[in-house]
Amino acid sequence: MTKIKSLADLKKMKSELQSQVALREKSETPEGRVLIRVGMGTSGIASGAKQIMEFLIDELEKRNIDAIVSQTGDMGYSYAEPTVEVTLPKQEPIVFGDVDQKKADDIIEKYIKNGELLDGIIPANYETIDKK
Amino acid sequence: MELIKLTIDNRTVEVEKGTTIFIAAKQLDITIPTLCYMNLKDLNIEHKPGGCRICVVEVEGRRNLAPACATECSEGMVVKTHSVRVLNARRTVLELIISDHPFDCLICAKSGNCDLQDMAVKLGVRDIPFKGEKSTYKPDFSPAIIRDMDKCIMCRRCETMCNDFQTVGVLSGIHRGFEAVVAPAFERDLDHSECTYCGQCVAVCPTAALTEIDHTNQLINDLSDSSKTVVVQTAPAVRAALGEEFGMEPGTLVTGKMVAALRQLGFNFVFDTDFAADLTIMEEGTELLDRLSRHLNGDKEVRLPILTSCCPGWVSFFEYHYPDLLDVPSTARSPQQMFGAIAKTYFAEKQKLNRKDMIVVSIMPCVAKKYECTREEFATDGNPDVDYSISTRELAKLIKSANIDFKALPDEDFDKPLGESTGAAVIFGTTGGVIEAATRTAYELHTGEELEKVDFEALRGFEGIRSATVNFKGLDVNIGIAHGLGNARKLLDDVRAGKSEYHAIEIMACPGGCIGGGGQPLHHGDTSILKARAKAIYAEDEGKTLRKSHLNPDIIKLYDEFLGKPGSELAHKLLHTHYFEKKIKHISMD
Amino acid sequence: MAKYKMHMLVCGGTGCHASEGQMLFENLKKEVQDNNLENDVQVIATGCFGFCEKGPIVKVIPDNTFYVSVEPKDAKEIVAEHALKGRAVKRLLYFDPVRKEQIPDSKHMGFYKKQLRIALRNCGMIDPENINEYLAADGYEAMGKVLLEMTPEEAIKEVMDSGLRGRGGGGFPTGLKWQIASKNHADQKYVVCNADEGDPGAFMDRSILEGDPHTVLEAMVINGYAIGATKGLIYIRAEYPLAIHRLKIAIDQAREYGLLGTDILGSGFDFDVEIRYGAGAFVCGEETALIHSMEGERGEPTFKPPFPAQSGYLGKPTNVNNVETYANIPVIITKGAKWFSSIGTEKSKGTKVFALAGKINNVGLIEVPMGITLREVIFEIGGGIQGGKKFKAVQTGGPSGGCLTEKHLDTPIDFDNLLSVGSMMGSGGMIVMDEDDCMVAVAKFYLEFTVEESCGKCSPCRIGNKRLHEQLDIISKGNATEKDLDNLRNLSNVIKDTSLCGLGQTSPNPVLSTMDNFWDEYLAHVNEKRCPSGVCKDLIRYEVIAENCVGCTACARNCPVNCISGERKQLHVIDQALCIKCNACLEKCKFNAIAVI
Amino acid sequence: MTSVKLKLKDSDVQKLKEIALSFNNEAGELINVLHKAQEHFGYLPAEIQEVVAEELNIPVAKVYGVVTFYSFFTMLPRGRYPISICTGTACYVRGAEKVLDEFKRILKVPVGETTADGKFSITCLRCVGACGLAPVVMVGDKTYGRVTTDGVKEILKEYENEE
Repeated sequence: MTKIKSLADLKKMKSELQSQVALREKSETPEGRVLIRVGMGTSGIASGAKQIMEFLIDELEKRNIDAIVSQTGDMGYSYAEPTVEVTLPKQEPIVFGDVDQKKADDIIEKYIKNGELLDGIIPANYETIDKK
Repeated sequence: MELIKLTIDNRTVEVEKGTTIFIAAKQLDITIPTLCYMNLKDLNIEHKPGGCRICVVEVEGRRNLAPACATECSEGMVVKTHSVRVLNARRTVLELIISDHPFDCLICAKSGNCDLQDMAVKLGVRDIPFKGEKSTYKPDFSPAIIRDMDKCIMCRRCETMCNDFQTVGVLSGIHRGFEAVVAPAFERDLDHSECTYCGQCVAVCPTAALTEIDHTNQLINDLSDSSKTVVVQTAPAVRAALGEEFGMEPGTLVTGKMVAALRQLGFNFVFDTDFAADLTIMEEGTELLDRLSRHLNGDKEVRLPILTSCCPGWVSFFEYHYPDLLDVPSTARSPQQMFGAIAKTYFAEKQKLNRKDMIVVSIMPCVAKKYECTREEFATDGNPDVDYSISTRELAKLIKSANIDFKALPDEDFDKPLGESTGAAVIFGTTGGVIEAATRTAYELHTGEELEKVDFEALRGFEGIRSATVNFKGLDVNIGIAHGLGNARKLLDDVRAGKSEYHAIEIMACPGGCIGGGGQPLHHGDTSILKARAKAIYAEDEGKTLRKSHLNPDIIKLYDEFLGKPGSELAHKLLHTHYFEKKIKHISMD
Repeated sequence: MAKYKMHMLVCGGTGCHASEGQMLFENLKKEVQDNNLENDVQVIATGCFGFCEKGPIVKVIPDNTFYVSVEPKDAKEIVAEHALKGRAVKRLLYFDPVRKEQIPDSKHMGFYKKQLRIALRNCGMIDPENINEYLAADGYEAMGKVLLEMTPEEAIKEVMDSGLRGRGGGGFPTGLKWQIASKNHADQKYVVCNADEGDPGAFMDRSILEGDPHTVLEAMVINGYAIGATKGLIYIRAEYPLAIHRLKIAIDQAREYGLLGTDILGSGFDFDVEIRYGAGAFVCGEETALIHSMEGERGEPTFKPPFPAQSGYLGKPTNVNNVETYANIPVIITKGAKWFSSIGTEKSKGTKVFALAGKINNVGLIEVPMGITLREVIFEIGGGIQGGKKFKAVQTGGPSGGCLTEKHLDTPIDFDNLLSVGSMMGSGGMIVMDEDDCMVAVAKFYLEFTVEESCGKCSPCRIGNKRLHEQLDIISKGNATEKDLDNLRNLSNVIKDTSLCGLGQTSPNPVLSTMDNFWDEYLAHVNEKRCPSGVCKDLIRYEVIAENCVGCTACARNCPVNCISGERKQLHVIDQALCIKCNACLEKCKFNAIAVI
Repeated sequence: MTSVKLKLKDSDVQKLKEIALSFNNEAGELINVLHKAQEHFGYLPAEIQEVVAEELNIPVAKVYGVVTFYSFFTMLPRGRYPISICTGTACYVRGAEKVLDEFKRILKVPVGETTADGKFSITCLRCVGACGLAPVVMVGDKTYGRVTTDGVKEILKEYENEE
C-alpha cells in the first residue's frame, strides 16, 4: 500500500473507490432516484436479460443518471422477455417488454430523461414483485 | 499569590488560591470532622483520598455535597458545614461505617483513643438502623503488629504511609466494593511479607485495625514473679513523649517521673538504653574511623559509606530490598540489643544472676523493637538478650492501670551502672542524633583534640534528607541523614549505583526518628508534636554535664572491667551482628 | 475492478457472530463462487445492523431485501434463488408480528423507519476490515479538512456549535471539554477513547468499533489536533475480542496509508494510537478511574478537580470521550455544526444510540434523533411488548438509571428530560419490562450489580449500596416494615448526595425511581407480604388448581426436587416445604393447572 | 482469595520475563502484562504475580491489589469447559437467573468455582452484547442463545463424552 500524502490524494482515492459502496449508499435512500428492475427469471436470462441489465447499469452511469438497477424474478410476462420495470420518482411503475439494447437505450433517453412513453409497455394490470 | 474570599457558616474568610474548604474552615476555628484525611505537613504527606465522606459540606449551587478535604475554595463560594442536610448525611455515613464495624469497644485496644469512637460520640450516634453483613477477616498476629481488619474503615492512611512515605509496599487495597480492604499480598500474614514493622501504619490508624502486639500482661506476670529479676531499659525518645499520655504538653521531659513510675511498678533495676547508646557510639564510631582510615589508605575492600544500624525497621528494610549491600551498614547492634547483651552477661555476673532468672524488658517508642527482640541471633541458648519490648503507649497504660498519679511523681534517678549516660546518647531519639553523637566522639578520637562546640546544628532539622560536611582537622567527612524509609531508599539507590559521596549515613525508619516511632503516643496527624519532642531531646542533651559518649565513666569502666577495647573479640561477640538476605522468593503458603 | 450488481451484506457483529454468522458468510461466498457470480455479487461481512433479535441477518443490495435468522445452510438457496433468479427467499423474510405479514425489505420495517443513523452510519454498510470501503464512504475526509483547512480553534468551535454532548452518560458538552483541554499547556497531552462499555445490556460502543472502527480513529486524530495531543489511547474491554481484532486491523491499515503516524496528509501533524485493555471493572467507565487503570493501578476514581483536562494520564492534560461521541465527530465536520444542531431538541442535539432489550419484540441497536418519545421507540421501533403482554416499565441509563412508566411514554427523550423524570440517558441501555416483572426485584437486581462493581473507596458506595441491597432483600422476603422504606429512601438520598464518583451518585436511582413510580408494589411487599408480579420467591407459592388438574404427571416428572406427588389421573399436590419455586411445573403443565399465588 | 499452588518451571519464569520485557518492564503496563500472563497460563496464581512484581519492580501487594480489583483476572484455574452465564440486564429479564441456578444445581458448584473433575467452571459475566439471543450462555468460545432451564441439560450433554 502506498501512503496517502495529501488531501488531494485522499480525494482522488475516494473517487476511485466510491463505486464500491455507491450502490449500498444509493439503496439506503431510494427516494428520489430512478428505480429499475430487470426480470431475471430463467426465461429472462435465456432471452438476454443479463446483458440488458449490464447495459443499463453502464449506460446510466455514463449518462449521469441517478438510478438503482436491481434484478427481480419472473414478472410473469414470459411472452415479452426480457422485461424491465422502471419507477420514476413519485410515479407509478411502468413495465417494458421485449427489451433489447436499442429499446433499453430508448428507455433511458426517452422515458427516463423526458418522461416520453414508448412502445411495448405492458398493460397496467401488472403486479410488481412486492405484491405478488 | 491570588487570594480568594468565601463564606463558611456565614463568616467570611480569605484564603490562598488552591486552599481546600477543610483548611479554610480551620482558619475560622471550624473543625470539620473527618476519618480519613491526614495532613503530615512536615513530612510532605497530605493524604486526602476523599473516601470516608464524613467531611462533606454543603456548597451553594452544587448538586451534591462536597468533601471539604478535597474541594478547593473558589471566589464567592458559600459553604455550610453544619446544615441539617450535612448533619443528616454525615451521621448516616457514620452509621454506615459503624454498621460494618464490630461493637466491641469495651475490650478494644484503642478504646478511649479511637477516632471512630470519638466521632460516634461527637455525632451522637445511638442506633444503627442498618443491620447487615459485617466484613470479617482472619486476624494477623505478627511479632510486632496485629492486623484486625474487621475494624478497618478503609481510610487508607496505612497504605499511604507504607507505600508513599516508607516505600515498603507491603500494604495495598485489595478486592473491591464491600470486600475491599487493605492487606499484604495474598492476604498473607505480615510475617510472610516484607514488612519492616516500622509501625507507621499503626501510628496513623484511626481505629484498632492496626495495633501493636501487647506485652503488658506478660510484664505484669513477670513483675509479680519473685523468682525473676526484672530489669528495664528506657529508650531516649520515650521520656520526651510519655507525658502526653497524661495530658502534659508535647515536649515535656518526664525522665525522672518515668524512672519513679517504673520503680513503683516493681522493676528490680531501672536502667537506661542511653547507656547502651553511648556504648553503640564507642563501637560504631570505632568502626567508622577504622573504615575511613582504611579507605584513605587506599584499601579497595572497604566499603563506604558506613550506615548506622540502630533502627530495626531500617535493618529489615535493607535486608529485604538491598541484599547486595549487606556489608555496608555498621555491624554494631542497636542500643536495645547491646543493652540486653551486657545486662545478661556483665551485669548478671556482677549480680551473680543466671541469665535465665533475668527478664530484660525495654520501653521503646517503637514496634519494630518487639520484632528485634525475637531475632534468633540475639539469644543465647534460646534465651533472648532482651525478653520483650513494650511501647511508650503500653507503658502509659500500665502506669494508669497501676493507679499511679504520674504527674505527681517525684523525679528519680536511674540505677547504676547501666543507667549512666551522656547527652550524646539522649539525642539518639531524634533524627540526626546518632550521627551527631558519633561525630562528637569520632572527631576527638581521630584528631586527639577536644571539640569546642559539640552542637552540630547542620545535622539537625526535619528535612527528609539532610547532608553536611564536618571538617576533622583537614579531613572532610561527608555526612548524610535520612528519616523515613522512602528517603532512605533514595540514598541507598545512590550507594548501590556507586554515586554516593557520603562517608557516613544515619538512617531512621520513622519520621523525625524515634520520637515519631510507631510505639509513641498517637500524634493524630499533628506533626508539630514531633518537633516539640525533638526540642525536648536536645534540651536534655544540653542539660547534661557529659555530652560525649566516650566520656561516660561507666562505659569506660565497662571496657576496663569486661570488654577490653572497642572492637575487641568479646565486643564483637556481644555487641556486633550480621545481616541476612531476606528477600522473599516465591514462597507458597500451605 | 469488478462492478458488482448485487451486494450481500452479512452481519458480522458479535451478536450474529455468536449465532454462526461467520459460517453463513463463508457459505455465501462459496455459493457465489460455485455459481460463477464472483464478478456480479459481492459478499461482505459488515458491522451490526442493529436488528439483533433476529440474527444472523443478510441484507441484499440494491433491493434492500432483509433476511432474518439465516442459517449457514440457507446460503445455497439465497444464492440460487436471489442472486441467480432474482427471487427473494420468502421464508427468510422478516415476519412482522404486529402487522402479521412478511416484510420484503428493510425500508418497510417499522424497526428502521424512525431511525436516523449518524453514529452508526457505516455499521451494516461497509466492511469494517477494509479501509478502502471506509474511504469510499467519505472516510478520513473530515480529518483531512480539519488538518489542512482548519485551525484547532475552528475545529473546536465546530464541535461546540454542533451542540454535541458526551454520549457516555454524563452529557457534558464535547466542544467545551475539548476547549478546556486545549487551553492547558503541556509538553505532552493525550486523547483517550473510552471503550470500556460496562453497562449490562448496552453494546453500542462495541458495535461501532466492530462495524466502523476507522470512524473512531479519524475522530481521535481530529480531537488530537484540536487540543494539541499527539498520542491517542483506546481503553477497551478485554471481553470484546472481535472489536479489538477489528480495531487492530484498522490501526494497521490507517498506519499503512499514513492516516496515522507522522505528518498526516502532509499537514505536519503527528498522531498515533495505542490500545489499552480494561479488565472487567464497571467503575472504569468513570474517567479518572479509567486513567488510573491505564496507568496500571486499581481503577479507583479520584475527586475532581483536578479534571483529566488539567491532570490526566501520567499527570498530563487528557481528553476522554466515549466511542459513540467520537463516531459523531467526522460527520459534524463534513456536514457542519449547523446541520447537526438542526437534529434533536433544544439542549440535546443529534441522535442517540440505544440498546433496546428486555421484553420487547425487536431487541436490537437503534439510533434515533433526540426528542423521539419512549412510545415511538418501544412500540414502533421496538414493535411492542413480547407475547402481547402489558407494558410496565422501561429502564433507561443502565444500572444507574431509573425505571419509567406508562406516564412517561410521551416524554421526548433527551438528556435533561430523562434527568427530570428521575432517570438518565446513561450510555443508552433501554430495558423494557412487562407485567411479569417485580419492581422490587428489579431494583434489587441493579443494586446487586452496583454492589459488585463499587470500587470500595468511599464509605457510602462501599457500605451504603450493600445495605440498600440487603434492605431490598428483606423487603422481597416480606420481612420489612414501612419504617424500613423510610430508611431506604433516606439512605438512597444520602448515598447520592455523598458518594465520590458517578457510580455511587447514581446507584440508588433504580431504588428511588421504583419507589416513586411503583410505591404500591413496595407497600404490597411490606404490608401484605405479597409480590404482585409473582416474582419474589419467598412471597409466592405454587399451587395445583384442582379443577384443572387431569393428573397427567407432567409436573411431577419434571420437578427437580420431586416435591409433587399424585397418582396418574389423580389430583397432584405440591409439597410446599420442599418446593424451590423453580417454575418448572408451571412451564410443563398443559392444562393451566398450576398457579402462582 | 484462595489460591491454587503452582510450582513454576524455569521455562514458565522465562516466559513471564519475556512478557514483562515486551512491555519494557514498565510498571504502568501492569494490566497489560497480567492480561498476557493470564492468556498464557490461564490464571494468575500467587507465584506468577510474584514474578510479575519482581520484573516490573513493584510491590507484589500492589499486583495482588490490581488482580483482585478486576473481575477479568482469576487466581483459580478455570474448567476445561468454562461456562459463562450472561447476567446482564437483558438476559436477567429473560430468565438468566433460572438458567444459572440450573447450572449450579446440576454441576453442584457455586459461581466462580470448578467441578471436582476440573471439567466445568461457572462464572457470570455482564453482557456479551448478544442481547437479541438472551439469555445467553457461553461455553468456552461457543455461544448458546435463548437458553431455557431445559436447555441446560442439553448443553451439558454436548460435553458429556468430551475429555
